[in-house]
Amino acid sequence: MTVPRSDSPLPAVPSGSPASAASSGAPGADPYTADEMMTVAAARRLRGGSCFVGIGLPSVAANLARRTHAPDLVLIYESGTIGAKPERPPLSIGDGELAETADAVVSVPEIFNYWLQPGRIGVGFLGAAQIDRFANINTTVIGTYDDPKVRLPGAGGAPEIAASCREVTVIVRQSPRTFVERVDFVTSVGFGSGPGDRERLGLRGSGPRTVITDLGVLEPDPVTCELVLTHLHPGVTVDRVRAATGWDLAVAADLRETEPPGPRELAALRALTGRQG
Amino acid sequence: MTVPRSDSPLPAVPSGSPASAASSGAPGADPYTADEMMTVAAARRLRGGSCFVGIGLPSVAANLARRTHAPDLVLIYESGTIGAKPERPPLSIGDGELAETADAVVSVPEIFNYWLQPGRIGVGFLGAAQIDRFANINTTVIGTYDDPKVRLPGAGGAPEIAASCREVTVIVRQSPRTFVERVDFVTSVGFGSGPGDRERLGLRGSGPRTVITDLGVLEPDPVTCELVLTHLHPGVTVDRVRAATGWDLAVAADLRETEPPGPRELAALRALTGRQG
Amino acid sequence: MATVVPLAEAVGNLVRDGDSVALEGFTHLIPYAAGHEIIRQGRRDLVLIRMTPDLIYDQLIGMGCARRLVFSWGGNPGVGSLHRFRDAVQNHWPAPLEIEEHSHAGIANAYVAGASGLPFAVLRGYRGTDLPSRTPNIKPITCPFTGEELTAVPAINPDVAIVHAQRADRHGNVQLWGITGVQKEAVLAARRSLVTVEEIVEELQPRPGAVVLPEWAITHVSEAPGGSHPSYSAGYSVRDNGFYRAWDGIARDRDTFLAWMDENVLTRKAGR
Amino acid sequence: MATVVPLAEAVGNLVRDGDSVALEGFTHLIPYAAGHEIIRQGRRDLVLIRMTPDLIYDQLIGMGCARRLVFSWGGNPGVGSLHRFRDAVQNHWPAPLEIEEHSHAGIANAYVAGASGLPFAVLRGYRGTDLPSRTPNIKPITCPFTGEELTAVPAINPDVAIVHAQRADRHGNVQLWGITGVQKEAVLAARRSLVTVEEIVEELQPRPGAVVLPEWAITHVSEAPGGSHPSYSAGYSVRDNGFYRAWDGIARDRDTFLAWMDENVLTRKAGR
Repeated sequence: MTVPRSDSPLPAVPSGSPASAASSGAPGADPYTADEMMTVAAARRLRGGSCFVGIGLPSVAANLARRTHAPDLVLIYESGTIGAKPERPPLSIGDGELAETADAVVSVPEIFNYWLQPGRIGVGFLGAAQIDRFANINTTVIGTYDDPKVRLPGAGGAPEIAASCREVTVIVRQSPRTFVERVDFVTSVGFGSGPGDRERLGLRGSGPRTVITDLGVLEPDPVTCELVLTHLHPGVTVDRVRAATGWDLAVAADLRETEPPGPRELAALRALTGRQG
Repeated sequence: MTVPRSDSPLPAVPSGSPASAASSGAPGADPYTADEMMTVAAARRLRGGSCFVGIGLPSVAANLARRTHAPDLVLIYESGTIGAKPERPPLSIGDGELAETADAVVSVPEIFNYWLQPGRIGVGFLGAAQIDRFANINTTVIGTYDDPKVRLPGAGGAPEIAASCREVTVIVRQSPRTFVERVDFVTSVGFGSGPGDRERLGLRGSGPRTVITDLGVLEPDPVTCELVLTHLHPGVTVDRVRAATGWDLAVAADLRETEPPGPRELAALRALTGRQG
Repeated sequence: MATVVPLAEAVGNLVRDGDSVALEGFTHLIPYAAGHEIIRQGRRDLVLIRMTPDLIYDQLIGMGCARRLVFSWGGNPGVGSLHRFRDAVQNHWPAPLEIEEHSHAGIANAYVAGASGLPFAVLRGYRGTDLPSRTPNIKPITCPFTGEELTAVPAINPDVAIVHAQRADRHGNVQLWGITGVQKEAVLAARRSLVTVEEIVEELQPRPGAVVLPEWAITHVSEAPGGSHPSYSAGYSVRDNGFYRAWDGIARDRDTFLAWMDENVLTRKAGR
Repeated sequence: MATVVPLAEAVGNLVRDGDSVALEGFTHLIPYAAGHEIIRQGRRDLVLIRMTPDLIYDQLIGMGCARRLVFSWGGNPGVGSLHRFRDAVQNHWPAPLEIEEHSHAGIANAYVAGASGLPFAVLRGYRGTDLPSRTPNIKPITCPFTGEELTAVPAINPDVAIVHAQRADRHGNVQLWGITGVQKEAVLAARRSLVTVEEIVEELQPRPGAVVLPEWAITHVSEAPGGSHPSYSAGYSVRDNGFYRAWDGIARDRDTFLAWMDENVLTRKAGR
């Protein structure tokens, strides 16, 4: 396979290389990795309000947003911390700093019942092991349930985050193993099998609005609910994204290029992750 | 009517008078009121464990028990205070001292759901405006519901206290207006219409075990579930109790006399209520 | 996003004729000042919701603000009856009062359902009592696993919830402690909410037993020092038991009641 | 009525082969010491319940204590997979492991129902996912008021719940703070319970954010300082993120795992 493994970051794309020259512009601008582009692009989508943060990539991006353009963003973790302001993204969703810096710490039943379930929270921010054409997410098993090829961690808070947040942002590295025609297991519902399914199921949030990858940005077509490529990250081609997608990916008529990470964004991100620029 | 009004205490029964000479014994022993006898008799029934305390008479008796023979009695109020140790019985079930002296203070939903409902609490201690042959309690209306003679405060915590505590003690002044053949409104279930009703209704506590009045003590017959007079307070006659009961009251074969309040009990009670001896 | 505004403005913005309004506070932190402001603004046809309607609801009912009362215990705690409530129920004065009557456990769970975005709550409650025959929205529900029959009550989602708390910060984050009752649930269940506070401080300090309501879950915060009198705000005031006892005499008679309200509530408007 | 006893005695009294056992602690206050004692005592056929089975369940599963796992997220938080859990599911080593899989919201509510003496809980959850097709005890339930279809899960009432807390007093009253997770619910839902604590103190001092479990709601309390390592006990220790990362290497290989357990858990028995 030529696609990167989903658990290893892509190599850095140096500024001026064919991959990013078109947009990063200024000579001497910091080189950045595809993961950094992905994280910055995801952070930009968080504009304010409240965000129910999954662990891993979502947590880094949400913390980056709070450090840059969205200082009032309210971070909510399923461990029960509301308004956490960690100095560094936590390794687990229950690190002590989350509780120490939170506006309020509530029990786990309360965070799901009083805060998530009623649709009080603006953005649900999720990762995925597989995602399909209709933005359904699998974090349970690769292969069959009874005899899995890979047993993944499972649902956690994701099914109800995907159901109840007013909208959902997904952040996931793109590859044909990850972007599949149909997920092996629906852990969290995107648009089910298409238009009207969320309403039929009684899911009250509007579902995934944005899927941000290391290659670009996908958004659901407002009519068909199918994911469509709407942005390419600098230096990435449509062919490369289509090769990394397990279905016949539609491309938006007005396909745009993502603004590359600015110096302030990169500095803030690297301060968070501890990576040297 | 010759019976006392249910909201006015009986006059004190002086020691040595026909009403109490038989049992109070020692000349010069403190005189005490019928209400004091009732409260002391009720307190004696609380031996330890936990008690969900209604406001008013139950609260005084429960606090008296904790001051005398049951120092480890855990008092639980519907305001959410667990293990309150008030210096004086509170006027309301939400007085500040309850929270300040409690082992834990929880929300009102929690006190009902996590503590009362599962049957964790030993004794439910209730008052009544009316009580009937099967120890059903009315605190809702006298007369008809739509055009009541007297609109009473209503249910409060009582229906679920009566349903879920492992057993229930009722404290109520006795009169034919209060002890009625059938309550005008079943606010809280005692034994319903008789044996088997609690089980049919799915009520998990064993129901009222003792009804303590200003005249004596009534207990349900283990077979018929009907309240039976088992103790007379000193100086009270069976005829007087029957005259104060709105149904044909059964009397236990081994009817006994209540031990009068001891000096330590009276002193503790008066310290609680602020009454001079 | 909470905005901090004066009490009269907050009540004016939030409470409309015909609204369902829950003023909560379980014997502690009862929002009297806000209730008085509703009376002064002359609201009518309110559906008043409260586990323990006490003097403030006696006042609202006696002043003709309510058409319906949803409650579980309506008395003057430790003293006796609410005479204005009784007069409305028994004699329809000053107006008929519909009542919807529950147990504490029932209303508490209805608020929990409301705060949780669920249409109903399940409890072991009411069974064998006469309440379901008088309160139609108490229904049986069967456990899909055991077949056991339990009780369901519909969620309470008031148009407006009003509670009193000790403190807020300038952003409108609210902190209350002591007996915290059902206030969090009432605020989270409501479409709009007002929290009156003893004081607005620069920063909330963590306190044992404190409940914090973040500002983005609240509509308005208003400073109302002493706003829970004659109930109390732990750390700021003590319960005025004398007033609770005195109310029995004030409220027993219609004219005495009206005179008291005129002198102590209505004509205080200008002073605020 | 809690009794304070040594850890080995508490586990010996409470945990029997075949029991359903919930060790809770949501990333914080995870009762590792108690889990290790279960392993040392050689318990078998346990039904292990836990929202987030992490390293301690990886260890229990890898040592063959479990026949079934009820869970909602089984991973090494921030690191990756639980290799012993995966090996049991994928390869039945050291024994087949039945799994009953939920979402966090589902298990949290199942504990709430268990703590509340209800046979089931209702939530907006699972709908449209493949979980109900694999977990038969997730069922639809219809609101008796609105007709809306929601989801029911049966109550969880473990035979034994085990949690770790910062402090207890000599009577066995327990105090925990920080991220308090689902521990209160697990203890109150269980038939028997054990709380291990960092220290036993003369008197519990009120603390912001603290949950207090009164001694009469607990079976045993055992002192186990450091008993939450490599998770943490706020105020006493910090999370050993290095160990969580190292575990990935230790647990990946069966022999390395067994050697580590032998050296670090089994042979420490005498030392206690």
